[in-house]
Amino acid sequence: MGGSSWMGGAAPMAEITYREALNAAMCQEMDRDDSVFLLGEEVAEYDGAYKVSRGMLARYGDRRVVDSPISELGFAGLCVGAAMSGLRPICEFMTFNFSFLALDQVINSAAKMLYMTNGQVPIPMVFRGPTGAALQLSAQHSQACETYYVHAPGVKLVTPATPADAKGLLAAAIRDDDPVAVMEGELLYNVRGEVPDEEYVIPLGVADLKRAGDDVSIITHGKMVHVALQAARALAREEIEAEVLDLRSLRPLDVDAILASVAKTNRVVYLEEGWPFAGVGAQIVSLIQDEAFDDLDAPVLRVTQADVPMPYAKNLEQLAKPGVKAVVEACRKVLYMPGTIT
Amino acid sequence: MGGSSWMGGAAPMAEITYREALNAAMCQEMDRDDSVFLLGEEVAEYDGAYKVSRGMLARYGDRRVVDSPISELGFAGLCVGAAMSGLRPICEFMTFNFSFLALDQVINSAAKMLYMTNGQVPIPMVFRGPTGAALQLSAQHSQACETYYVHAPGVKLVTPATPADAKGLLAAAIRDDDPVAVMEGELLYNVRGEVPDEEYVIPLGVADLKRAGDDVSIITHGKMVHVALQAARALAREEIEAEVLDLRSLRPLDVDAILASVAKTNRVVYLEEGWPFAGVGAQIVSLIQDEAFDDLDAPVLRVTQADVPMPYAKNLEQLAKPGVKAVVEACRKVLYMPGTIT
Amino acid sequence: MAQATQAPVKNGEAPAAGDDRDPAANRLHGFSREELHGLLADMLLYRRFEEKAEEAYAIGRIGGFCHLHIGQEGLAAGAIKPLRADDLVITAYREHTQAIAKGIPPRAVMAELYGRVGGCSGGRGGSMHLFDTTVGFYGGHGIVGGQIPLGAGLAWAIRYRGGDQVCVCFMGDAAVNQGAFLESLNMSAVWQLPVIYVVENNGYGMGTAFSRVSVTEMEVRSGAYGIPAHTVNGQDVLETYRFFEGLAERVRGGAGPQFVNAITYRFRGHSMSDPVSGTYRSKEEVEAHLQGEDPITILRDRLMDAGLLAQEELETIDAAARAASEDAADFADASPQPDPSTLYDHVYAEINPHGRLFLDGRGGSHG
Amino acid sequence: MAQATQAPVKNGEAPAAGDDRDPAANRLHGFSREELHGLLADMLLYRRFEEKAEEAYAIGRIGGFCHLHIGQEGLAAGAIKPLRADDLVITAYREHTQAIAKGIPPRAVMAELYGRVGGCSGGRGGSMHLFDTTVGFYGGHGIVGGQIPLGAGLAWAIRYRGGDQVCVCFMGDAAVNQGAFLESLNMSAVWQLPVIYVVENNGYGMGTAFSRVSVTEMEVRSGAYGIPAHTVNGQDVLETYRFFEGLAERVRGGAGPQFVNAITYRFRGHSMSDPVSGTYRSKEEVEAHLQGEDPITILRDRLMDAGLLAQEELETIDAAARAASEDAADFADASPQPDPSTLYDHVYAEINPHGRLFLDGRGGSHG
Ligand SMILES: Cc1ncc(C[n+]2csc(CCOP(=O)(O)OP(=O)(O)O)c2C)c(N)n1
Ligand SMILES: Cc1ncc(C[n+]2csc(CCOP(=O)(O)OP(=O)(O)O)c2C)c(N)n1
Ligand SMILES: [Mg+2]
Ligand SMILES: [Mg+2]
Repeated sequence: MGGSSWMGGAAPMAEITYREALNAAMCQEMDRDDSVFLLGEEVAEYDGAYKVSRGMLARYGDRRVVDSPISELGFAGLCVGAAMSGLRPICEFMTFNFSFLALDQVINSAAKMLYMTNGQVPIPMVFRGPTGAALQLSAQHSQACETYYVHAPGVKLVTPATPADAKGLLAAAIRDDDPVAVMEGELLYNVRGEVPDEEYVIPLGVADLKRAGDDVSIITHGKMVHVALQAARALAREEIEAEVLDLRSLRPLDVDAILASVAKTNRVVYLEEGWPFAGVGAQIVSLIQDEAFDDLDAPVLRVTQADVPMPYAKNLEQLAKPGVKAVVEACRKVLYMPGTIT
Repeated sequence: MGGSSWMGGAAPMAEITYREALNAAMCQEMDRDDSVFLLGEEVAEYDGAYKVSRGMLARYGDRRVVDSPISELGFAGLCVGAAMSGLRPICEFMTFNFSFLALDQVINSAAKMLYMTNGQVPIPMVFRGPTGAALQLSAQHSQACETYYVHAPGVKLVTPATPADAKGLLAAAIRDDDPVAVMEGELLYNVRGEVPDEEYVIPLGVADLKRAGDDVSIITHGKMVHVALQAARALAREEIEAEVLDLRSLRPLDVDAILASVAKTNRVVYLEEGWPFAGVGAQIVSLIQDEAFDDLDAPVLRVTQADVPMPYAKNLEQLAKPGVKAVVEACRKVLYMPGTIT
Repeated sequence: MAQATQAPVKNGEAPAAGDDRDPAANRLHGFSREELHGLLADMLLYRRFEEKAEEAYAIGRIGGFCHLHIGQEGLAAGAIKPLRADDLVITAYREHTQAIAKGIPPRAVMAELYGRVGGCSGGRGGSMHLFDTTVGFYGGHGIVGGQIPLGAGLAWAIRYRGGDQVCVCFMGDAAVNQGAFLESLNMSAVWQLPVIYVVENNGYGMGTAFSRVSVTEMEVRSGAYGIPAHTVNGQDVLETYRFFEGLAERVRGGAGPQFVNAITYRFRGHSMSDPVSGTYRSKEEVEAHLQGEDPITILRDRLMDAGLLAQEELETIDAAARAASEDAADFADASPQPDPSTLYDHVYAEINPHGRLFLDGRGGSHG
Repeated sequence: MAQATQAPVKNGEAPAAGDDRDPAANRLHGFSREELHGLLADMLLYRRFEEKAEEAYAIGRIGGFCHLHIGQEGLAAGAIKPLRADDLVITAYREHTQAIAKGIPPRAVMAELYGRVGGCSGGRGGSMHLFDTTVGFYGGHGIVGGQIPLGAGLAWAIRYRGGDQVCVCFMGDAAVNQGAFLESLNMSAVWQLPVIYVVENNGYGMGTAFSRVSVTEMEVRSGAYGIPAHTVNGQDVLETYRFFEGLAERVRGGAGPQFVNAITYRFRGHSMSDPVSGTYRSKEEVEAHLQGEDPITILRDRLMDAGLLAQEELETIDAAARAASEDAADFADASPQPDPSTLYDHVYAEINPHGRLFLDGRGGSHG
């Protein structure tokens, strides 16, 4: 369970929040490498809109922790330019919802640069911030943005679900020589968990089995891991043992872990926060039918946000979001359980 | 095959180019509705970068055919604003590659507006221009953009492959009360075909069987229809009868046509110009496995662009693009034919 | 220290305030006693309404982000009240009072904050997305700068149809650093659109003083596109009203796009989670503005000084404002939540007879 | 008529041309005979190189888009030659001669246009994406305005490391209408970055005269962000050289970001498919520029007038330019196409030991 330590040994742990874990990862990397800096809106004097960078201005000064104007296209592009020159920017989007404004620089500059320069100009940088919905933030502030970052080759994408993963994956993202999007969750920032005190890096591309089970696989990523775990606990009460595979990294994608889970349970539900059409889940279904067709005892079901912009009203928002009930339902359905509503 | 006429009767036809068909659709709609106007870079005095709007400035004047500064975010947003007020803008992107700059207005304004206003503010407009690769235009000018427009609910998307479809679908898109992206192809503009002279509208959401066949279904959209037809002809020489289903409209999606084809051939190849990860094909595979799992005799295979930014060099570009050979190969593979290279 | 604390430079068009008392005629600045009471009543309503919203937020009746306009009411009244009913207003997310000023009933605004069907956006939009096209209020937009091209487009449509309305497009001071600002102002100038861009310059974008993200003053930002710039003291509702009254007429007459730097100050935190002072502005700074720059106090004092307002009149007006706010809250409370069956409504205006629009396997009846 | 035809306003820094002949000392404008011949040779090389590219395009050796700089060579030489080797240049897609000016060998540029491994981007980039970081040339960008924030970022990195290089960021006149322009210039001003933004003002963005998409003159576009504007005659390579020499030193010394409106003219169509004249500019207009505004002719005539260039010297220089261009084309022709096995190289700099990076079922060996 939880983030696996890749540093070996029984490392000393502290229970800290996801927010603090991200902060720890940035500090860890900024301590060891002067070329790492943090730039974004409100990251410095305000300690971050969600306080992720708390104390970092005081610790590193305004050369390395920099408040930007509200100019997403410009500051993302500026960070790409700095990365072209070999620096390692951490570009914070207050939320990824605002990064549509910057998408041209993400895709046309960051993702394609190395290729068009024949390997001369790597872009060793991080785009990070929360993705997806929080509570009642309405349509423009509640969008899961994974598809926009994972479709084009050239960018990597990780989605830590726990504090330990947050520390280890963000650290790995900063060290990686490619542009890596780190998609967090506003609703995760207060989640607490054990995190190694010492230097901690989780290699990109390694999924994590957050719960083992024989009957059905719930494969997921990001904050939906917690929904999946709740669903698994609910299913356990019906004596259905679901395993919860947290992909953690969408690109690189841990195909082996996916296939192993499919081979074990033969039944899969993909759970994600975003919309269905050309979502991450579509890709995972396609991959599974392609490489594990014969392992499947039922079609892979997907649980996603309703295919609507996120409504503000509390009751509609709850309906639109993928929830525990829908996951339980889907698991029962792939198990061809009686009483399943179709 | 080709575009089916929805106007009934044996309409008089002329053989014109895809470019002329688009022009005819715009003129047809501008003649009947003063609220339709065309705005974009070089659309007026220059007759369009690809001459799609040839003669329209002369015909409609500079009130309705308008050259814009190179300000994609701004002019796309201006068109959305004009649509909020009930006009029916046709917003031309010189190519969709440049529309990443405008994506915030497409998604956060155009797609979400109707929902957040509780139905008060429809956005009856069109975003149009070529998508995907032409010849050796390199990474930043050769991207298929469908995924970015189809993921978010609130936008519709059509991809005409023939001159008749170009006329009928663009006309329907202009008349539709929602934002519709019309993705064309630079390499299609010179394609000739029969197009009804008279008023011609093809309803959105109706796929077109461009070729019938019993052995395998090649499902595709946009300019790849022509590659699929070539592959089908090559397969026919081996006595394999492939059918080519042109989705034409990705949203609304003609699920019935897809399922009917799957039920008929039991073997499917999805061909698209873009990248695989969270591509349109991923969605179609997911849909098929979900709704026609038992009809499949083999996993659905996908043929896509190589998962790399488009290289400039002629030989690499050819390798990167999905071609006839790859489609033939994939069809043979889903047919479990001997000699298939895996 | 942000420029909000500078003495605002007055624009030539607005008659100078302070020397225009005409007690004999019962007028101030050309406004009748009735008009003056009306403006005071408007601003008091805005204030009480938002105080009520603040309360409702505290007890969880309102969720999500909620950005109060308290302190900036002079601009809602002063810039919007002089407009014609068929003029258009578009703005950002700090828009409760602007919505009321343009004519959305307080009940419909409050119900929207509550996320109820009685809300002006049916409960789907929330605080940041208030809309009522019947009164010419076009939202309520959450992406900083996102409304600027939309405002240009609304103005485009006016020109296209040959109308004589104007579009007023509000934005915060931080929004002028968005590329959309350049693109929209430039197009507006090239096409001479009937649009007035108004920066509600409260000196801060969240925790960032404008002076930290700009080396120039706000006034020079529009000159690059040849758009005339004006500065107005948004805390003086009478000056502001007269100024916009004149400017709107000039734009109606074909003067082309305009840029207004309206100096104001935010009395609350950026949103409900941001403390009023502490991090990025001192208690003293806020206190000084509360004392000297409250648009409501300023008007009240001037009216009283001029003998145009009695204490009991003030109390009556305020009581009405409080009552209307209570009433709005009661209405909101009583308004039902949206019917769950409407989840898939209004994603598309046109449900095409062919094909599937919703791919989640749930919105089936619609696609 | 675009502003390219206006008499360029000369910037104070550049010594006035025309009255600076010093034949006794064999100097013009302070340049030695050798330096003057060097600049002429540079520009002639650019011209012949692109004429060769034009030929190669016509016979299909070069594909895709190809944007010639012919007519604008004064700016490639004049703005780039005075820079230090470790200064950085970034630009748009009309960049062949800028790449050569910064030090990419003509062979590597031509081979890139041919899409061959010997190209400076290994044949993967093509005409619009020339790169060679060893000489400080950072592309070659195809999205109009896309290089502007990147240029700010390169300058950011210089400042971050405490270096004294400058970054020169070129753009076309049409690019100033991109939002990226506002955002980048503003950030550069706020952070006082060592960057010189140079508009190659050839009067047109494709078929659109600047005057059709701007009501203001180019000079006023940077003032909104407090960035000093300069205008220079890009057809006068000597003036341009001296101007950039001085400006680069001032930026090196901490003068902060600068904006240069460099007046020039494009002698060819926008790209290979666009006719030289006809649609958006008259034959006469182009002819007038060809006659009076050719940077090469201007320099040649001045040198000859001053007795600093003999006819046979000119011929020798030109022959060398032609030979180098031939040589570049021969080299390109002989250079092999990229190895098909490299298709998946350089998508990622770091191939992580875990997980799959390529999802097409083909790039297997890499992921
Ligand atoms: C594009 C974008 N970036 C960031 C945000 C987050 N955000 C919301 S309001 C705000 C500050 C805006 O300040 P200003 O424009 O001055 O308006 P004010 O809040 O002062 O009314 C920010 C950064 C956003 N909503 N959109
Ligand atoms: C964002 C974007 N929009 C449109 C284009 C298509 N396009 C390529 S060059 C060009 C004109 C640019 O003109 P200018 O900036 O003046 O440069 P010049 O070609 O004159 O050197 C256009 C519209 C593009 N490449 N990128
Ligand atoms: Mg502000
Ligand atoms: Mg130009």
